[in-house]
Amino acid sequence: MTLLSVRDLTVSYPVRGPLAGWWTGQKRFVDVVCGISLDLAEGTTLAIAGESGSGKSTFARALMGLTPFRSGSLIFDGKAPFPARGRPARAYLHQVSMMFQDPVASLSPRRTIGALITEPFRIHRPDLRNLEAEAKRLLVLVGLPADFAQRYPHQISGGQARRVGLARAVALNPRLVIADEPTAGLDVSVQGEILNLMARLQAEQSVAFLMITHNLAVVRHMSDRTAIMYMGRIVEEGPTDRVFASPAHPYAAALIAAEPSSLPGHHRHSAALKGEVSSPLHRPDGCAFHPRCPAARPLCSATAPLPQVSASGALVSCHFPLQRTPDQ
Amino acid sequence: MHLILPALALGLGWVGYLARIVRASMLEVMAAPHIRTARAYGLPERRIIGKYALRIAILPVVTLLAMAVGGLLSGAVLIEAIFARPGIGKLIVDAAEIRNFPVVRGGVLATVALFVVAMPVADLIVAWLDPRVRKTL
Amino acid sequence: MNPPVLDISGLSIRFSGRTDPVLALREVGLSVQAGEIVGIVGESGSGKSTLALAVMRLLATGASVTAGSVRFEGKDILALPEADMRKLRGAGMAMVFQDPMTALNPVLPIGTQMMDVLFRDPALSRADKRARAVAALKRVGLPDAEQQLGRYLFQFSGGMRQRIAIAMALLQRPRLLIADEITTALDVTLEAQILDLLRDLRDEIGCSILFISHNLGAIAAICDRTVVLYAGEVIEAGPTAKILGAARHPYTKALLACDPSRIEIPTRNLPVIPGEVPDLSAPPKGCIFAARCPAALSRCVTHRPVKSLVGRDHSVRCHLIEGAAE
Amino acid sequence: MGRLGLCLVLILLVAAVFGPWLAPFDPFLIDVSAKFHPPSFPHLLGTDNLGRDILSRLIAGSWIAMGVGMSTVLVALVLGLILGLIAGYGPLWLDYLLMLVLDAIYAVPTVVMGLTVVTLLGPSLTTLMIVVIVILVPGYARLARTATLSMKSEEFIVALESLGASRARIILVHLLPNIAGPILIVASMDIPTVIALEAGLTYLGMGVPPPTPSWGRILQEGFAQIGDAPWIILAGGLP
Repeated sequence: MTLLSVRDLTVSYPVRGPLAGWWTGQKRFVDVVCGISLDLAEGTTLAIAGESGSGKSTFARALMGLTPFRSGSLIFDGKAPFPARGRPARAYLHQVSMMFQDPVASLSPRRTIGALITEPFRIHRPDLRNLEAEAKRLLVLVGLPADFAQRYPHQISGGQARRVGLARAVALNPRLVIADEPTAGLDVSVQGEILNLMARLQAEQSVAFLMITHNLAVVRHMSDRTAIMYMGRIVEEGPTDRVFASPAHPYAAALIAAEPSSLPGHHRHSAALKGEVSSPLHRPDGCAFHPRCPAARPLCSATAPLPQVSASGALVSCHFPLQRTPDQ
Repeated sequence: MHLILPALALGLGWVGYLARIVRASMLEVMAAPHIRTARAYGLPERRIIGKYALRIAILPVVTLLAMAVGGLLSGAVLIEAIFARPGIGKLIVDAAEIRNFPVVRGGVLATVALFVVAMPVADLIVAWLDPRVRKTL
Repeated sequence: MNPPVLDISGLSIRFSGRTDPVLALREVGLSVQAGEIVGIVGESGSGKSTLALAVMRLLATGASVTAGSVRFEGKDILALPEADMRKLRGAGMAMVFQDPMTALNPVLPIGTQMMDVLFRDPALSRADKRARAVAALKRVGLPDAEQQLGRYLFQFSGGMRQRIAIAMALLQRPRLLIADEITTALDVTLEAQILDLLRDLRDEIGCSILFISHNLGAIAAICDRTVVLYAGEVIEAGPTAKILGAARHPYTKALLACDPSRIEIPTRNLPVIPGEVPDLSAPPKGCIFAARCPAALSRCVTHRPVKSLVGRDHSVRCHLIEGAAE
Repeated sequence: MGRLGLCLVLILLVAAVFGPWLAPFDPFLIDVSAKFHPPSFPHLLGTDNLGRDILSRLIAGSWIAMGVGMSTVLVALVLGLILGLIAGYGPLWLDYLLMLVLDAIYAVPTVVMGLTVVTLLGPSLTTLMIVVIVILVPGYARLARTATLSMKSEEFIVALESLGASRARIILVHLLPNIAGPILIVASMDIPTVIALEAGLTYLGMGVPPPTPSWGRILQEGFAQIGDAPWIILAGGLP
């Protein structure tokens, strides 16, 4: 069953102040996320990967109502939680929560871990009295010792802060957790611990995850579906195994080919992608990827491609999607 | 010549205050990673302090100085009374004592106008020093 | 054979502050030959950055070298007067930091900062310095280098910023380049470009590179030799192919097993190394990894293993290896 | 530096609390025969034109100084913090409105403000305190607003918004403890300034009416006799 359904979501940021905008006559706003549509089924994981600055984090923030979106719609569990203006309905934030990129910075520095992980109850369940027991339950759930409730955020390590962030995100048994780079900056062992924990919570409580990451190995292991973003648009979206086995969009293919591996003898194909990422201020006409695309043709610089179903069953926005050749 | 003593009396109080602020923000800037980078290129300490750190450390002081213009005018009243200088502050106080309200209004308007001009000037100086602020103008 | 560009031996560093003194590095030894790229891999907190800063002699106050030596082209730089050390920085050895957004000055144009790096050369005119800066920016692949000189850091994207930082480090053609986690914040395509760039620059300038990273994939891509650091100690060092292909130390093996990019079949139960990194204010008496080691013997807890050679240029600090060698 | 300041404040505090027991004479006792006594025993700091003991008057004045200093700073601090937090975290229009009003207050010279309030309410200790509070609040509010603005985009505040926390909860439970520290330090450093301000305003005739022994009044009275009895003004300026 579809839990979250996003249609044509667009987020714009001001790039200069009103004074400078008027003075130079240049446009003041730039589309960081432009027209994203996707669906997320209950209890599954969708990973969004792509270059740095492609609007992944902005998209995540827009879903939480932290950044207003200019246009588009969002349906969660059959309802539209966002009013015409302002913050989303409380009931929505009760069922959707977020894990932040910087785990220590996302915790109030002067509150104890115990107070921090029970914060969701204080906000949504003021009737709840036994917060200490809840704190204990959550700490055990994410594998931290119970005496951590008395500590302060600066007294714990990055990996432990991730666990605290996860504990807080799942405190209210949400149906959807948006995880922004949940393993950035972690060592492989700690990264594994966090990911295993997320997988276990999904299995036990049927939480859906929308995971943003640029670690493709994590995507490959953890997600049911994968979306690849380039300059604010999803260029390819489909079942993870198919997207990895035969990417149809040239950017997705370049990204997957560039995945590093520590296995000796592994050669990655970084030569495929040359040139600079264009600035969203000067978005190329037609397909945004055409200046860097090895397979660009005249049509690509003229018209923007519409999403179509590729040979592998993924949705791809490309005029000339790659075909999987036997020798590859 | 006769202005030196009142000016000193008025200004000295601010020296310690500003020194404390500059010191605090200088300490903060000198601990920043980009100062470490400048050192990693062997730049002379004098240039690091004068060119790389001061430009950032001075920013809060500019705003503060603009706000001080108002404070200085108020403080001036006291100093003017003690040193018997016929300044705008003394003018206002004397006028108020004899209920000469048009003069009070005029004096207040003049000082407020000075303050009102000082703030945007400070904002412009900050924008000139800090390119990141320029962007939001 | 020429003396190594960088030769560190028995280096121990202690942090003292308000809390108990922390023994951040203990008897660390490594060497970098001319034109070689040496990788340092380890978890966060293993002392990688401390090691880099010690080489530059830029350790924060409170950190002190308690033993050992750092030799740069034969000179003991820990004994060098500060003025001579300053001359070495930038020209002899240069460092690129992890986050260029905070590591470069936010309120000065990048051109000014680059030209300032060349302050030492009185023979260079302003126009010469400008030309050198433009050439360096072009070399790292920044388009319209001429126009970029007047722009500020915040006007560039993450990948461009990192390239500017590299261009700056290469202005004086240093003999040693220290790169501290420079690809961590970048996505894989940008990372691949930066790694290619580093390799090309090494071939072109002939400088040695000390490449610090916790990303095993990046290490595999460019390093000739690799040093594995765990909790402030070198536990294994050798040619990269050997370290990644035939690791001998249990920690290195466990670390490689955890790398999700090595696991072909997708799984939601990834391997982990159980236990915690030891408290470095009171490091264990025996092997530093003993508490988490699946194959620990009783003497691992009581006696510190010595470094033993297990192949050409491949050394391991482990009791199990000593036993095998006997 | 800071420790020295703390010692001075402590001395003042002791003088203020134990004043009646410490003072060698009654600060109100007029003894015309002993007027203009230079500093000597038993009048350690001399006497004034009415023969009152200056040391005793100073000690008695310290109660007013401390009372006015601490209580006004405290009230101004609370008001300033609340206004600054609201301006910094509230809606943009409210920020503009509050800052406009506060800047306007700030722009009016202290003395004129004092004059206005005194004319409205008549000179008294209460009037003096109100004047000082009105003068202090804009400064604290601006500090609190700046700190709030820089903290507003911190990840932990964004995280709280993502949990659906209300504005009031974020301001009171999470922002306040984080911004209060530096402002408290500024406020505690302001106590001596406020005491000086009280002295200054009283000196200009806008503060505590005679014969109450406030420091400003001692200064003012001493100023009249600076030629005959310079010790009065020196002693008055001592604190």
